[in-house]
Amino acid sequence: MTVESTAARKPRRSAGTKSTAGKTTTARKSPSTDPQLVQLLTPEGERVKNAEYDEYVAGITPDELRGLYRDMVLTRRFDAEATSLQRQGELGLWASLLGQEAAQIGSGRATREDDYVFPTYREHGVAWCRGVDPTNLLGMFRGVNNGGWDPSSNNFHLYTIVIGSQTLHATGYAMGITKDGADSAVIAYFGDGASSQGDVAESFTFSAVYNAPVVFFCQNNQWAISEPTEKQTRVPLYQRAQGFGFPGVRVDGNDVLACLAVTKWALERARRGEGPTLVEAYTYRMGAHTTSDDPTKYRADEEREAWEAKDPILRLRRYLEASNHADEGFFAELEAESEALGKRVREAVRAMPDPDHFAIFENVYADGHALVDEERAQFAAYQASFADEGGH
Amino acid sequence: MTVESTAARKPRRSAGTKSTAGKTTTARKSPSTDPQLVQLLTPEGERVKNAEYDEYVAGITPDELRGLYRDMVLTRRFDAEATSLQRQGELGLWASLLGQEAAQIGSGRATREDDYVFPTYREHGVAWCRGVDPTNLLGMFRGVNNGGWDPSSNNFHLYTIVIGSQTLHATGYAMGITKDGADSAVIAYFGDGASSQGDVAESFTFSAVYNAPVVFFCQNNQWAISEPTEKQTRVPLYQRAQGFGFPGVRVDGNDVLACLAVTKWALERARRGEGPTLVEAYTYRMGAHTTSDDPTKYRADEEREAWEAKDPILRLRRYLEASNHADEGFFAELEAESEALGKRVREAVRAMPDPDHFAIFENVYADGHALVDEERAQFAAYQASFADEGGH
Amino acid sequence: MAEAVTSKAVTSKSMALAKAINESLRRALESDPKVLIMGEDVGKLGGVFRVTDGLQKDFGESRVIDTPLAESGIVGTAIGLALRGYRPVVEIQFDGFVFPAYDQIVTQLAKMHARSLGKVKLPVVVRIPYGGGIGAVEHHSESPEALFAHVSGLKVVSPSNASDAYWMMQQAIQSDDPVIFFEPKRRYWDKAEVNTEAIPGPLHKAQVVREGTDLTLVAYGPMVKLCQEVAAAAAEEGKSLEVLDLRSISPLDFDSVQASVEKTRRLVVVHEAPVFLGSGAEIAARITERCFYHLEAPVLRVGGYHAPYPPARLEEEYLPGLDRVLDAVDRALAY
Amino acid sequence: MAEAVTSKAVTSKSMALAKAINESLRRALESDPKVLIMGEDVGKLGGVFRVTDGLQKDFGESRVIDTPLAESGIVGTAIGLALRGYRPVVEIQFDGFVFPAYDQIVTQLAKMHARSLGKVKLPVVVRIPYGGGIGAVEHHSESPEALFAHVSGLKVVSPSNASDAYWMMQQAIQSDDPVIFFEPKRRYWDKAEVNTEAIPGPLHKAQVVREGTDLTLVAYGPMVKLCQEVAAAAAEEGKSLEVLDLRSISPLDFDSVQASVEKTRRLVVVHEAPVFLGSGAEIAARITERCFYHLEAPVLRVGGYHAPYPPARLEEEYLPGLDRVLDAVDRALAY
Ligand SMILES: Cc1ncc(C[n+]2csc(CCOP(=O)(O)OP(=O)(O)O)c2C)c(N)n1
Ligand SMILES: Cc1ncc(C[n+]2csc(CCOP(=O)(O)OP(=O)(O)O)c2C)c(N)n1
Ligand SMILES: [Mg+2]
Ligand SMILES: [Mg+2]
Repeated sequence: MTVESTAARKPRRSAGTKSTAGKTTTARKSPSTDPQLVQLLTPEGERVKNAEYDEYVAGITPDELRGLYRDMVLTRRFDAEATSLQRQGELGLWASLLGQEAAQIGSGRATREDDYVFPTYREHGVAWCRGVDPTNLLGMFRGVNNGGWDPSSNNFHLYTIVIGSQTLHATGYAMGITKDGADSAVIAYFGDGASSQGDVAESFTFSAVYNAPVVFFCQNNQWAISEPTEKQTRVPLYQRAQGFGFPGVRVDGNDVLACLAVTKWALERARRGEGPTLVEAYTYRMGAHTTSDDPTKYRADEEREAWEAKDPILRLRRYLEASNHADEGFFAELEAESEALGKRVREAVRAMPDPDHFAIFENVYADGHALVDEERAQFAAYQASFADEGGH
Repeated sequence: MTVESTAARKPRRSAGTKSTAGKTTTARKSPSTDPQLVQLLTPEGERVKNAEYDEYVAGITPDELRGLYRDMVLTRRFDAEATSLQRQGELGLWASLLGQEAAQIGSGRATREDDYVFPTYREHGVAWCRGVDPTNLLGMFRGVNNGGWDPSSNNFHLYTIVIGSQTLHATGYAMGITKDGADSAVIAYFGDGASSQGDVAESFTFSAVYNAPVVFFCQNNQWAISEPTEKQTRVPLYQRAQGFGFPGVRVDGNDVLACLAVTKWALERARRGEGPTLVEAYTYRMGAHTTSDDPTKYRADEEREAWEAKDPILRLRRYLEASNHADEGFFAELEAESEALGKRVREAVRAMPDPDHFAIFENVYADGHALVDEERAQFAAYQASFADEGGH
Repeated sequence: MAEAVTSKAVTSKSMALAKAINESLRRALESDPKVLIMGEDVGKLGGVFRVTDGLQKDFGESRVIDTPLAESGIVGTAIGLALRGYRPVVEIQFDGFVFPAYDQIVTQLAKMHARSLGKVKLPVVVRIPYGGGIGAVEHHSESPEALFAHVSGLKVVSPSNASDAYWMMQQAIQSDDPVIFFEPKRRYWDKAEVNTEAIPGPLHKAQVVREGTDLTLVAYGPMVKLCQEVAAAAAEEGKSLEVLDLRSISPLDFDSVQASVEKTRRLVVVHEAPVFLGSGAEIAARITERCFYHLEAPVLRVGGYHAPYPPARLEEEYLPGLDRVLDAVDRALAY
Repeated sequence: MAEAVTSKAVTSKSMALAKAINESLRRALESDPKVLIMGEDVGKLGGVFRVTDGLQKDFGESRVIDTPLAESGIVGTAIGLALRGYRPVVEIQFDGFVFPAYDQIVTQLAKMHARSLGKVKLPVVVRIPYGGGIGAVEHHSESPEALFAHVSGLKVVSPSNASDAYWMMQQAIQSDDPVIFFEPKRRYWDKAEVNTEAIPGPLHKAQVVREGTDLTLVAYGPMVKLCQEVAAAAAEEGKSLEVLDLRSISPLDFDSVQASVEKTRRLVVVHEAPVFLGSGAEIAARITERCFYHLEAPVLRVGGYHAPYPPARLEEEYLPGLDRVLDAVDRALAY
């Protein structure tokens, strides 16, 4: 019964896990060959037919297709700008969405204005689709606030950092929609790592029992910081839903069309009163977890390289070009627009003022609190004492 | 958008739930006709063949069958005694297992001595199988301790009252077995209500990822206090496992042979390194939730009556009689043994001394704690002051 | 009860504390369609203490909601409902079962208003029957109020009598802040006059429930009644004790405590929760600072020990009782 | 560091605090095959602060375990492993992420020993990098120690320097009680001499880190260094401050605090956690009781405000700093 004798048992699973733990990608199914993966655009930009989901993008116009492309390009540009602003010390941290543009733009564009979105901390592309000014997202990463935009302006909730919590808020919000007799829907984002949190399971239970109109949109980007998805589950995540009594589907998360179609389908189910759906967008976190992270400690370059071939932007560009839906002028104009966005964000961040010191005491309570008032007064007196004496 | 307009939406599910919520049993599938339900003995006591699970009870002897019967009868007798001791004021509370004897004896007898059991607060029958003296179980219900038996004496953990927590302890223990290279297994009990707790989902995740040798044994007794199972799930609970990557099976929880067979199968899977299994024992809580509860507030008598026909003890008795495995003498002797057990429990409870006052300060820490020592000393001085002065 | 300035005999009736909360919830459900009741067994059963008795029958399953057995889920979905404009009143069945919801309460419920720079309001009431003295099994007798009062963004209150229970619940539901509402379960059956028309004083104001001159006893929830008994017993010995019912633990009405202590010059704080880092610690620290030159004796505290709540047959020794409080009173007076 | 009675120069080396914990964990893994390391990203990555760097490589995946992303699961399975005879050291990635595990910690880890009448021992260490000052986003800078110290059955400690970090971790792992081990994350990179052969003093004993006569400063974890700086600054003004490093918050070494206060007659407690119901409240209450006739001034407290930990650009105002502590010192001396 010593620790050394562990090997004697050799459960098949542990062995398997060990060999794939972030070392190679060989054990993983390629998304484009997995029969369970809904795909409408191949990595090469070819449109493939899908009996079930084609109808949800059937009427899409070239203009809308270019719109999706533009969304992805501008989101990536914004994201890159934020990363470089972090390097320059203008932001304390940045969580890049690089590689997940299709999952976010596809699903984000599937939402209706009256729908409500509950993001994690990485849904910059979804925020873009909801019309949130990207510079608003930077406040918390710069450290001037902890969020601070008005969620009700765009029906885009604050970023939630504690993993999984927002799935319950989404479920409650969706229960409220039902009570109101409205036909809006809710979409809750979370990651592959988050799937392990008890809160996420509880949100599955509540939404199923109350038949709440909520779509759980899991971006399986293969990593939770340094842990590969195998540390969270031994079967594909979309299957989790079934045991709670609602459907789950795995979509190619690097295919913006497929993400749009599948999310539309799921949102429409919700509107029709058919309850929750789990969408697993199979994608890849191309960058570090955040700017504080160093992925070379735990994953091989080859993995990233393999996913580069599936780039979400490249694939839509190929399709646009092949189908003559976009010309040189469009791409050039977009390039200019990107630059302008980068510049605007850069300037906006640099101009962002530090918060007033008294902000510490603001908005702790909606109806006030005697202790906060007392401490604010003490703080004011203390601050004033420096004005008088010039401090110690 | 008023609350009244809720009806406008009419999700199909809510409507369905409403009609079955504890009012009638019509909407529920009868366990004996559900094709998914593993059954080896019909309510009428007929042995039915089962290709998958027969082998696990193939060698069972008449003596062992009588043993199962005896276990169930004595457990029920003990349980009834405890209920009446509560009525007499000897216990503060009792959680009766009435109706769940087959689920508990079948699964309990499937365990090996070196296996480890994590119960809820209702596993009196499992405790019996593990050799825990039944009077030991009564201490916490009498209020003289909060458990207090030595779990390692019988590999039977303390009762866990906070719903679902023990499933994680079971998983951790099972992970330890793997590390030790042993081939023991763990069985964790929980209820249909508990299935909603985040901890239970996390235990599914951990056990799957580490391929831990644990059997999750859910006694779906149809009720979590006043809430029917429909308030916890909209699909059968055994299906929950699949989405976590391990098998789930529903067994007739009033059929002791089936419970024995299915649990043996699951424990052997665990021993072979095949990881966790979920067993849902479909049964019924014949009594109140606890002696504090009044089920007439929320469920109809007819439901209980319907389940009486499926009584676990009656069905084994019919089988024993029909197959001539037990004679009058056996039943008479068992009746006498029951009486003796009742008497012994009654006497033991009445003789149970109140704990010493200083027990408050005992075992708070294994290595001691200055504040506890200080408070103990103050308490002693305070107590002593009454001896001196005769108190206020 | 908070200063009832007017009262018509006809609107006042004797009610048990549990019933007063029930009536208060009923009134809230009637007057605001956004109010919801959620929790385990709150619907058909009416709660294990019958506090929500009859409400589902009268307001339907859409307003009075039996939830799955998952406390984090209950609070988490209540937050979502509040974001949608509802005012959920959630029940945690017993004190010891609030901890699975602790993350949602501390990290989300308490902080979302600040996180949104005031844009989001979460008018959620979390009802928790708490405290001991009812001979229950483990986890059914705890007093975790300090674990919530330490957390900014939450308000924490506890009524001691039926009238306060009625009115404080009205005010908690009307508050735009999350309120943790600790109900003294062993007083659920205690009756008092409740005037449902009286205009109550502020939710977070303490109340002198007995005037005295020699020493101040501060308590809240279940211990107020005990302190009144202590004061009565002490009076027989010629000692005049003032009893202050805090009613609110966050914010805590230090002004009222200070005013009383400036008069009596001695203070004993009583609560069921463990003394170490219990709310008495904060009261002692702050009142000592405010009344340093007034205090004739250190602030003494009577409460639970640094040990898990004991089995029922020991709870009488564990809980503050008449003699233990009197002992502290004597010690304080002996300085 | 706890009184190092012997020291050979050869066994002492300068180490950052994070590295000292790393070395201590390594030594524990080497000397006891039952010791396990568990947590999110503790394996291949070596933890987000690199505290477990290299341990999985050297001790394997069976001893150094990357867990699913679920804190309740981490602590809950650690309890199970402890029941099986293991001694898990679990990491919670940041202070603000401990709350999903709060139920398992408070209800199971803390109480199971008592529940079993002493039959079960749970030697589990829960490591939590805590506190602010590193410019992080929300939930990465909290100081929740009072929420654990109030709970009996747990021991709560926090080292302030590399040497203590090394030895206190050894002692925490050897303890048969659950220990919540708060690591002052902003001191992770601070170096100090660590003598890996010194025989340490008791884990729960406070340490005078600077002697003084006019006032006692009590702190632990990240605030000890600040208090030393305060004492140095005050010395320049001719004030002699004694600095006491508590090291342990539960149990709390009141004897050492009392001894110091009986000498200096004035006490200021400093912690990052909010003042209201923070550990300073207990220290103030208890020391006032113990030293009522010695204190020339009320015990003053410097800590966080009753507000959520603010965004990074405000943390300097929120956290106790040199001037704020000096201000409290001046106020205490002015009595
Ligand atoms: C409750 C909690 N535990 C730990 C963390 C620290 N943490 C931040 S992100 C992260 C990984 C999340 O992985 P995943 O859910 O896959 O989302 P991704 O970052 O890949 O988008 C961790 C562990 C946290 N934020 N909250
Ligand atoms: C975390 C938690 N919440 C609430 C309770 C109160 N409670 C005790 S038993 C129970 C119902 C449990 O139902 P189930 O899991 O089906 O088990 P059963 O009682 O039917 O055996 C509830 C809600 C608890 N013990 N723990
Ligand atoms: Mg991920
Ligand atoms: Mg049940």
